[in-house]
Amino acid sequence: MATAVGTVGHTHEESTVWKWLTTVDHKKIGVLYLVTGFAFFLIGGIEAVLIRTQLAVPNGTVLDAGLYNQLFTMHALTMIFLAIMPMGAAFFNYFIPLHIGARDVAFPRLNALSYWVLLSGGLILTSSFLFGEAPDGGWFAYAPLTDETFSPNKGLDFYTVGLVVAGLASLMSSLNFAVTIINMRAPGMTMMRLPVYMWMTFVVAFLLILSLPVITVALLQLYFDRNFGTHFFTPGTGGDPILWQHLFWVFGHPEVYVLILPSMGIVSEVLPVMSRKPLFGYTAIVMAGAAIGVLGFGVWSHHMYTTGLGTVPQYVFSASTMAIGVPTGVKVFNWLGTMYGGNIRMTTATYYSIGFIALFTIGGISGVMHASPPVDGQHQDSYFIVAHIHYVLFGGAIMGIFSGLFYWFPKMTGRLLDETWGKIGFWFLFVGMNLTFFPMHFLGLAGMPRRIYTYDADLGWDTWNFVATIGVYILVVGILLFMLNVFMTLRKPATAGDDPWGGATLEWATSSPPPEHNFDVVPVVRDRDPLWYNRDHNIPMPERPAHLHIHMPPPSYFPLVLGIGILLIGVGALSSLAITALGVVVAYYAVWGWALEPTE
Amino acid sequence: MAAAHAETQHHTTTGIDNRKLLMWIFLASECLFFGSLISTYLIFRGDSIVGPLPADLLDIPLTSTSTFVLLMSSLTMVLAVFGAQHNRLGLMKGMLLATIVLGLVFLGFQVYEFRHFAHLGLNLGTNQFGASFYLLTGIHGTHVGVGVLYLASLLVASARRNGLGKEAALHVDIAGLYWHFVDIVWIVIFTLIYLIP
Amino acid sequence: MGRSGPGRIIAIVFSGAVVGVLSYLLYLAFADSANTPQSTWMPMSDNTDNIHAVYQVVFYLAAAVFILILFLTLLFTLMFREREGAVAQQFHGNSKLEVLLVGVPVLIVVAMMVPSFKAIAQNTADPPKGALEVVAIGHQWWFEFQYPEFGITTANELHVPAGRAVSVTLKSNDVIHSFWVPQLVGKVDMVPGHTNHLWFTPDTARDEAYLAQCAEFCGASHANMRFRVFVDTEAKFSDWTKATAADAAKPASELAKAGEQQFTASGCIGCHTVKGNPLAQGKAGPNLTHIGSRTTIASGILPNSAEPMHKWLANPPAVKPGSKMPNLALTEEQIQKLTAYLESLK
Amino acid sequence: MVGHEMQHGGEEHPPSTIRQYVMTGVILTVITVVELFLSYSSLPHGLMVSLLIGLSAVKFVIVVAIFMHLRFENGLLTRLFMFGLVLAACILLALVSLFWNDGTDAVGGIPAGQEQSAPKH
Ligand code: HEA
Ligand code: HEA
Ligand code: HEC
Ligand code: CUA
Ligand SMILES: [Cu+2]
Repeated sequence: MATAVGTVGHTHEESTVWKWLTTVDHKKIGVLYLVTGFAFFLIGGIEAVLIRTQLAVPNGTVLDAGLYNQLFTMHALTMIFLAIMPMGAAFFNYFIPLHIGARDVAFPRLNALSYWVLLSGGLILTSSFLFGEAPDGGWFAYAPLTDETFSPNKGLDFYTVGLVVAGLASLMSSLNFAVTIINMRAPGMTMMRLPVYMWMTFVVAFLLILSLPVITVALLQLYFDRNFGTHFFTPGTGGDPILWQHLFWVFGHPEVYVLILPSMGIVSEVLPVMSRKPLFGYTAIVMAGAAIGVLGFGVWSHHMYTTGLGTVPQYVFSASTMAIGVPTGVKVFNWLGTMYGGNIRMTTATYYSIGFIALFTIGGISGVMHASPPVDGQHQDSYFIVAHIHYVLFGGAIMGIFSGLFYWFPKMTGRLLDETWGKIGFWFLFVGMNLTFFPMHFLGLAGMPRRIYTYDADLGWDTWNFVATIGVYILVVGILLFMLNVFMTLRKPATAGDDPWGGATLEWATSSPPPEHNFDVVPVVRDRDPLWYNRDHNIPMPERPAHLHIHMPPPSYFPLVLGIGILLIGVGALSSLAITALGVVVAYYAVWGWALEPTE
Repeated sequence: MAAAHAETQHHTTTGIDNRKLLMWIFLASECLFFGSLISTYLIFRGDSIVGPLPADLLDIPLTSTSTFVLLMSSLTMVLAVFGAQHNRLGLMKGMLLATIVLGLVFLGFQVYEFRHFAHLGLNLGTNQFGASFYLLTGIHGTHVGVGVLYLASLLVASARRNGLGKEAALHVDIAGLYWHFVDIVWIVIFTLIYLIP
Repeated sequence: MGRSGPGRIIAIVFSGAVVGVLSYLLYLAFADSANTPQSTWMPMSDNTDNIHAVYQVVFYLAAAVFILILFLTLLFTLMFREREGAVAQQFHGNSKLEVLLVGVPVLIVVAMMVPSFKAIAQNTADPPKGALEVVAIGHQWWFEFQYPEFGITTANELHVPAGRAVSVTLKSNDVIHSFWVPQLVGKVDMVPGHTNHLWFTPDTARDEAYLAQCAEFCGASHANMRFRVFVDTEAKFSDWTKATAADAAKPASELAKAGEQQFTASGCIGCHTVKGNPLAQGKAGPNLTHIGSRTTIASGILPNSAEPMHKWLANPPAVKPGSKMPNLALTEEQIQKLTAYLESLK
Repeated sequence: MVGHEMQHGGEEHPPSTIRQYVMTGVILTVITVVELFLSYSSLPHGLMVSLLIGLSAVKFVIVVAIFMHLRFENGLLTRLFMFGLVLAACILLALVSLFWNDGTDAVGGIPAGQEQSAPKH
């Protein structure tokens, strides 16, 4: 093991690969998450391209029914659990300590473990394609279709095991982030001085901590139904498929806020900096975020209006669902208020943030439309829903993530992404996205159900389906342009400087990329926008002391070993007990090593 | 776990130790976990189409005994924490051992109960009662088992030392939080499943 | 375009024009889509009238929010984009405005909620007395319809009289399906182990069928699980019930007669019922008593005539992936006989 | 949840003698015995259930407050834990009432042998 790492004298004995495998540095782990998330985004995107190609014309013949069903299921799972959540976690990892003025997260090794476990979950899920048995029951896997009677192959076992493992990873990282934000703040960084992005992270962490256990129980029960003869979700001995739906959506709805809140946080960072003025209504935005988090637990049955929920529950859940539009509206208006009166620098990051406002609003109001149960009777399981989810997920979550990528790329690499190509890419994504997903509103209105691999020509659905397919190819170009941009930029010298945007938050007070210990001197925070406060009050940056004695936790391979143990346990749950037993042994060994390993 | 995590020793914003905070938030998460399992059990109350039903099987005197055992293990656990905090190494070790033993006795009762029920014809797949009962109490039992391992590791680790620092006390303290939580979950389970007819 | 004076007016007009034109084009596209065969915006019963009343409120309110936010976003982008010498105004918020920004959405939400609640109450109320009772059972991947009142069991084509309430009891035989006739009734799921209900009163009789489709993902052929609803006049409906309640027609042609035998010989009787044929009592597949008078076969994915029937019998899973009717490896000759027989079952 | 800073917890201190802990243990045992007694008694069902739930809530609180010494800790921990606990309780109540007042004539609950799944004609 390497010695304690200060600023000086890194011991470079290990190979680069080994360094990445054993790292406990939150920034490196953040990069791992980002790369992994983006790779899965491409996989999910390719699945989407196949789906759209099949649907381009009536009676398409590109895919058969079975493959189509696997693809849309895996598309959703990949995008939600393996692309957006990891990319969100990537920024969390990288920027929580930088934003709150800490040297690392509270539990660096746990952080590394989270990443390896997430990767294991992703590999388990995705490897199902290799066996030709990918899950095919839709991402919410409604029983009893997913029971072993109707889905006898292994697909749904990959689903249960993969999601439990990925969920474990999210639980661990969320616990870590929650503790970090509560406990590791720099002097003066009170909760009400936290950057909005940190607040959204905080809410997301709690959403996950409190909703993941519910889905874990549901997945366990499904696993038992499929493998141990129970009937939780099948009528066989008195079970009830509706229970699955409740448990899934008790998790599922908070989950959608897990996907959107990080992007809302990013937009709340980018807009003030680019408008060169403080965020409009900080307290309101924070409160709205918390309100969304709390309300988000009380609306789950809006996914179940058509199941025969009964009159009173329909009243209750439609009221609570619509009510969520109010705090969300507060956010939208406050972003507009932030732009108002500004001197907005039109960078690519700004483009994406403004795009976010427009597109997310479209998705949000279609959400409020189907919050009305009678209307949902016409929307549910139609393409109107598909339009809604992609406006909030692509127009919202992905747009926000791209905004963050352009905004923080210089901090992470010391290099500014090319603005011209960035903007061209933005227009491809913006136009492509609208061309793909807006027509789905029309299709929904014309009564096209979702999850159909084929449709007839005489239903008036062909034009808009064709347009939507054109749209996705434009999206592909946009994504390729972005990748090219990153690739070209990484080959150029690092010239961005520490603070290219004139940022307000602490990450801009350190070098780009930041040193392993983040800050030479942990800054004292006097205001919500600490750097602007210091600038306006002529408070100089603290001097770098002549002797730095900062002990950072040494790298450790135990997280990786424990991750492998958990992967083996998961693989064993899909194949044989022997592998699980091996996994338990490996994990137990790793836990001991972990506990006894010196951390100084 | 056993040894010190120096990585998290430094001063914290709230003055609460990171690991303690982590444990408490984790326990909040566990509330939801057991909440969902208990919900399942309650929802399926009376939904079993074929027997055996709870009334045919549940043996209240027996389970009261094991409940008492678990309750006492909470007492010994708290005394172990007390010992650790007041630098009474012997008390701590003894009480940890007692807790472990009581935990094992509880598990023994549970194994006996499961085998007995299986003998009387209740399996996972028999009816809703079987499925939700075994899942809930089984997962609780797993928690007890993990707790036993956790405490045993602490005991082994403390055997190598003869003094106790604040750090070690904290480890026992945190393990205690976990142990007590598993105990209060049982309090709820015992009332809802066994006592309420 | 600037933040004061004429520049500001140009910005406002420009943004207004862009958003206005965009909204108008979108409106045209929506209107166009509302005019398609399976449209959800063509209420033809009391149930969908109730829905439509809410839908319009919700739709236009949503449109208003859409237009407003898009307009403001575009306007602020134009007005406040970076410019030489400009200075950003430093303010942190505005409490009065915040209250307004909470108040207005609350009003919008209430305006959506009130009609929604009304429609929920209407559509989940008990059906009126004297409603026609229908039991609809979802199967992978076809719909079974029973009329207890008339002793009828049929599949995939529902006949109802205009002006009389139809009360549908929804069940499922395997996985979850959903009963949805966009122009007649909003969807309600068919959940195994549960019994759901819905009811609607069709406005007027028409010859053309209402298109409908299973709306809950139910496995391989979810896309191929469609059905039709015929709204008949009272007289036509009563003729239909009489004809459908009767035993199957006896095959007339030689070929058809041979087909009847083949029907037994090939084991079709194990899965299909043909009323009047004591051997054919199977329940796994649709009741074929009057298959010949239906307009479509295989849950609405093929028109009903000799050629598609031939195609179906030759290899059902090829027509409908995963179909629970196996490929029975029938010879060309057998298929011809069977087709003749089935088409004669008027 | 974490609206403002909490530097130090309450003024009270955890029990400082073994005796106090043992006493707590005794109280818990007594409550358990009372509960047991109740469950065999012939009180009206509703009353008995409320009493039992009430008593086990008391036990719950005692263990959390004293054995887990939450009472003597920083109030933040209480709030964090209570948030999870209350949420779990709310969801439990909501789910159970949704199922017990199910509007769809669920088959579950019908006496054994009557109807299993959708009738097969
Ligand atoms: C990022 C993810 C995300 C987000 C943020 C949301 C946000 C919302 N969603 Fe959505 N939703 C999904 C992802 C998301 N959803 C997914 C993936 C599904 C489908 C799952 C599946 O079936 O596969 C789904 C499905 C779904 C349904 C079920 C549809 C069905 O299957 O029948 C409903 C029903 O109520 C709904 C409602 C809402 C509402 C009311 C919001 C609100 O939070 C939106 C609030 C935002 C606004 C309202 C806009 C801004 C506000 C203003 C400008 C103020 C003024 C406006 C008003 C007062 C109206 N969503
Ligand atoms: C985060 C979530 C997310 C994201 C980002 C997307 C992105 C996209 N989605 Fe997806 N989608 C869902 C979540 C998401 N989706 C969910 C939850 C469902 C419901 C599933 C269900 O019913 O269970 C769904 C369902 C869904 C459907 C409905 C399927 C059906 O019901 O039958 C469709 C159909 O068009 C679709 C299309 C698309 C498209 C075209 C994109 C595009 O935006 C994708 C754009 C990305 C790319 C185009 C990638 C670029 C790729 C390259 C550049 C490759 C080249 C590189 C190499 C070869 C190295 N999605
Ligand atoms: C194993 C059971 C089984 C057997 C044997 C079987 N069928 Fe079927 N049949 C079905 C099922 C199930 C369907 C519904 C398929 C669907 O629509 O997805 C069906 C559908 C049909 C249909 C279309 C009905 C409709 O409502 O549109 C016809 C016609 C038909 N079968 C004829 C036959 C003939 C002729 C034979 C014998 C040669 C036969 N079936 C043998 C199960 C069977
Ligand atoms: Cu039946 Cu979809
Ligand atoms: Cu939702």
